[in-house]
Amino acid sequence: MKAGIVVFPGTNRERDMAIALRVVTGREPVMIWHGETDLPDLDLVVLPGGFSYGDYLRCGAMAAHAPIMPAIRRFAEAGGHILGVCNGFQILTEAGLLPGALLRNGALRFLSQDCHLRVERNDTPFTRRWNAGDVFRAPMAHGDGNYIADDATIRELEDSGRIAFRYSRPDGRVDEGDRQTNPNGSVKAIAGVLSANLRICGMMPHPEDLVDPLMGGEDGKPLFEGLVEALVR
Amino acid sequence: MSSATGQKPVTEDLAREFGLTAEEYGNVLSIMGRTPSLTELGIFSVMWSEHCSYKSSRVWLRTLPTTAPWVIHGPGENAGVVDIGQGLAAIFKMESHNHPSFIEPYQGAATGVGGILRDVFTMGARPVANLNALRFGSPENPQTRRIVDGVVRGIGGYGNCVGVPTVGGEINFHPAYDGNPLVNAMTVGIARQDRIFLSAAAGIGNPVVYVGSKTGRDGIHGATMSSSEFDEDALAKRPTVQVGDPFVEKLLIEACLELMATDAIVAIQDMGAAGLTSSSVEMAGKGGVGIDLDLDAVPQRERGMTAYEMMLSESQERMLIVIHPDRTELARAIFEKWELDFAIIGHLTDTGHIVVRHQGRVEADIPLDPLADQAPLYRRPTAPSPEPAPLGPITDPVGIEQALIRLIGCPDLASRAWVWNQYDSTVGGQTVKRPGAADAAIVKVEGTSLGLALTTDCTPRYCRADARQGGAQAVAEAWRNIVATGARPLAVTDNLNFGSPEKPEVMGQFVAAIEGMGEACRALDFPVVSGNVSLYNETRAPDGSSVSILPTPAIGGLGVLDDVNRAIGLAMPDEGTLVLVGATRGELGQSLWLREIHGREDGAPPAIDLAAERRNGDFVRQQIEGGHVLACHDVSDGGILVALAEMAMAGEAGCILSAPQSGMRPEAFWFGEDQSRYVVAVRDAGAFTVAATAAGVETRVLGQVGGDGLTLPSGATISKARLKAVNSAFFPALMDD
Amino acid sequence: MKVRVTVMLKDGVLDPQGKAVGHALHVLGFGGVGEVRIGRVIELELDETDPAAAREKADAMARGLLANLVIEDFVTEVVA
Amino acid sequence: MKVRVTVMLKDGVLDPQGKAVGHALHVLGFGGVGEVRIGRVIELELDETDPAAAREKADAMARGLLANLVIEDFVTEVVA
Ligand SMILES: Nc1ncnc2c1ncn2[C@@H]1O[C@H](COP(=O)(O)OP(=O)(O)O)[C@@H](O)[C@H]1O
Ligand SMILES: [Mg+2]
Repeated sequence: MKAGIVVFPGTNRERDMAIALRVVTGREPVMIWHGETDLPDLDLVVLPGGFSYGDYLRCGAMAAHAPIMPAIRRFAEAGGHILGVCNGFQILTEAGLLPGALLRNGALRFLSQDCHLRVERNDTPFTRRWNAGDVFRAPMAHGDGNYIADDATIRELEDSGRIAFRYSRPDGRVDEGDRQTNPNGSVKAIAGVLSANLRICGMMPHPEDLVDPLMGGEDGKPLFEGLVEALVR
Repeated sequence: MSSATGQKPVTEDLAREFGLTAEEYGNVLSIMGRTPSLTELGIFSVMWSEHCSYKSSRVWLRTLPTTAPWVIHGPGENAGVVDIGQGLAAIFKMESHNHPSFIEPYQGAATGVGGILRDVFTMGARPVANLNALRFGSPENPQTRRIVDGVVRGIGGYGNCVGVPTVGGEINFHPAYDGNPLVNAMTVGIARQDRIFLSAAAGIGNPVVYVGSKTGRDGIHGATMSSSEFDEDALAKRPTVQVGDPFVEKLLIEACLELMATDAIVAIQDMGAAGLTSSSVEMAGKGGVGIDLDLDAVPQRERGMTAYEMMLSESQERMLIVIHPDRTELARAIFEKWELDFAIIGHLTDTGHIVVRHQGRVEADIPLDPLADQAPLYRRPTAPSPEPAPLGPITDPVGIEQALIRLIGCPDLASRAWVWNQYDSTVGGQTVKRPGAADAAIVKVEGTSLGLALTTDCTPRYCRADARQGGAQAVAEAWRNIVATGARPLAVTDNLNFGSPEKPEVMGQFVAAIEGMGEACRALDFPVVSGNVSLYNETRAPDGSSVSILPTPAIGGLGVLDDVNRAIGLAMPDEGTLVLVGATRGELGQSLWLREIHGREDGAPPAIDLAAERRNGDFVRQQIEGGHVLACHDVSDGGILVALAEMAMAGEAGCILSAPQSGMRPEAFWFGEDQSRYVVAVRDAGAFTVAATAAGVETRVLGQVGGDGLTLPSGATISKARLKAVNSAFFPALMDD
Repeated sequence: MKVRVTVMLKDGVLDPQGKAVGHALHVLGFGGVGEVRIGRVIELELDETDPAAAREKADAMARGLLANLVIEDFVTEVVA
Repeated sequence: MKVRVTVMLKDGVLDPQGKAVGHALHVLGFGGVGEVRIGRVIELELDETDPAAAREKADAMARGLLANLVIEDFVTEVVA
């Protein structure tokens, strides 16, 4: 699998993402500078976490207009696979490649803690290594992860199965109103969403930071392994 | 030479306003041979401020041990540098931002983090971890909540954005910090040993380059203010607050590291306190060269800035670089790629002077040697503190169970999760032990088998009772916290926070604390490689007198694990025997038990036997290295029972405890704060105790891992759910969250 | 010409910040406070002399970057 | 009565957000943009019928909570 990681000014989890991709693919992902206007030949484009442009104005707003974005849009239109994590998710929503928006966390504080994610379907390249209903642990680290969209959009996401992950209890129960298990207050406890063609996935927590038992576990690894399985040509 | 039009005439009165004494001003006149210009006076006043010149502390700091075979650069550079093996170096330092954090907690703390990061990456290191040592006023003080909120947000806001994980620290509350919180930030970075950058300028004619953010009128006279006594007036000195821009700092880190991979740099220095002045004076002074600056070339954020303002501005996120002349275009291209300002603002000369030009006028022309050599140096009078009265007989009014509950819920022991959950502790993907998981945070060195063990420690109440013991204890506790993870302690950085050095009793505390630190550093082969001094931490009492903070020599410790996979944490494992390492006499003087149960801060702090410290620690580390230890936690605030409760709360299991040491009151055994002790969980207690005896180390079996709570010798069990509920209540209640 | 763009969350989008400020005002003893909404103002110095042109430009900037129309509304006004 | 409190950084205080947004607008091709400053608006629904009293109340709230007077200035106005 040929993966590329897009680096914007202020991106800071590109190294974490590179480690995770290296662990599963055995090869070094390409780093793509935001100022480029073309993408190399890739199977997967990753928008990693961080604070692009300082997260000033709105998280991801300025990065969504970076010179590389038209090329990413073209890649998406051609059916390319894109993973956006944390700031990457915010950028994808700001760019309109995924629906909805991410507001300040409900408690108005940055949250850096482990959370549990329930896998909503397993027939996507991002989730195929799990079973629907499986729960895995992932660190979250964000100030603006409170997912929101208008009612019609949420209904459409639900109806078409475009919710990839929800915040849940370790046993898989979801409780939107519970701050312990839906820490940032996301509507319907949504932690990750998919594009209509299921090839673009955005999520707030960081599976890439849990791919090594030394760092506390390998809970995030199936996501990357699944991508390799699905995308290797 | 005339000073710029419209500026204040320079007089002795003005010099005094700038913080210079009459005598110091006399020296300025004799060095200059004339009345200095306003800009020159500004330069003298900041360079001779306590903050930049260490005039009250220098003679004492020299007494600290600073060398070891693994020390590459000790104090004197921007940060300390130690050899961690495999051709790599750890570069680290701690620095205070106390006064700014009182005036504007968010920005004060944020810019404190920014400043210490620059001290570390300026030497060529990629920052890999941040820690912070915080002291706040009483939780009852209505100001405390605002300050805690701002400081924690500020530290997180800056560190999270630059993408350096915040992995540890410490927090105390005490009314002595009511008007003067302490915010000490520490950064650790990694560099290749053959690519370490220093600040001594060299090469007559070489260009001097300014990079980073533009200069504004921020924080002018910050350096002198942070050295002057702190009172209500400080709140009126406001408009000069510096605002940090962590986004620019992130770009600056990447751009500097990119430039450092080339051969362009001769010398580099961040612009810290007193910005352009101290960076240019220090770089030229260390290199024994002169420097000419052309302020017209300085990137400016505001119109009409004077030379005085530019030289004294403390705008953040700026660096000064002496560069090889044929590499300037290469350097410019790198900084332009990262969208940062880049300007050649001067060059090195053979005059031995700093010459500052602005709009066709020489605004300053000062010989550098006397500016450095004749900087004031004071051996201020000291007065001994009274010996603490012996504690005398003491009773236990509440019993063990009640006392434990009160202790683990008290401000100094309550869970810090509310705080560290606001800090990104995993960015970088190398955090092996996050906050709360081990006595020291463990960060893997990417691409190697190495791990760093990092901690900050100080027990100010011990220091107030006996500064010498307290100084030694702070060093020993840092050493112990590193040992408890299985790492080899290498070196420390310090942040010496004290009251006014003009008070003999404060100077006495300062000198005694340094003596104690020095003794411990020598005994433990744990040299000081960098540090910072913050004096004049005073607040004004309603009656007009000024009150000093508790003496607070915060210690930042660094250790290394050759094989990071061997690091252990403090969480109770699911099996094993709990063994206490180290002797217990049941010392309750200055203990948290005494404070929380009796409301007394009395008695002598626990004595510390540095030979036993070393013996116990070396033994524990060897046992961990041998794979014989499942978990380890040092015994500190609150004593053995608190240590056990912390292990249980962090782990899945509880424990069943045996009877306390006979011949000792139970509260003294369970809550005494005797030093040099560890609680370990081991699979084979027999082998462990035999090995200990052979090493001359005292041990004692405390009980067995098991159950779902702490089962006391009486048979009563305190459930883990209850422990956790009590332990985690304090911060949310304080912060109304 | 100076233009001000004021960006507020759309009606119906929950504003936790506004709610928190409302609560804090109440705790501080300020009574009689109803709904509190928090938004952003962006003041732009524009190289324009015609107010209509300046507003138009600001509108374009707001649509393009300054506001996220999925959740926010904006108003532009020339202030000087 | 609805009152609007506008809070901006004091002159001379660095505005990292404004700086970054100014830069982004430039990159997006919006020319002729000078200084950009970013602030906050707080809209308060107050239980008052007298505009002067409402403003006074809002001023007190701004001083007490809404603005950080160390680095920010504020303006209050009655909007409805
Ligand atoms: N300001 C802080 N920032 C991050 N972590 C902190 C902070 N204060 C305390 N911690 C973490 O909380 C845990 C407990 O702190 P402390 O009681 O000081 O530990 P110890 O007594 O072992 O030195 C440690 O992991 C420490 O690093
Ligand atoms: Mg400690």
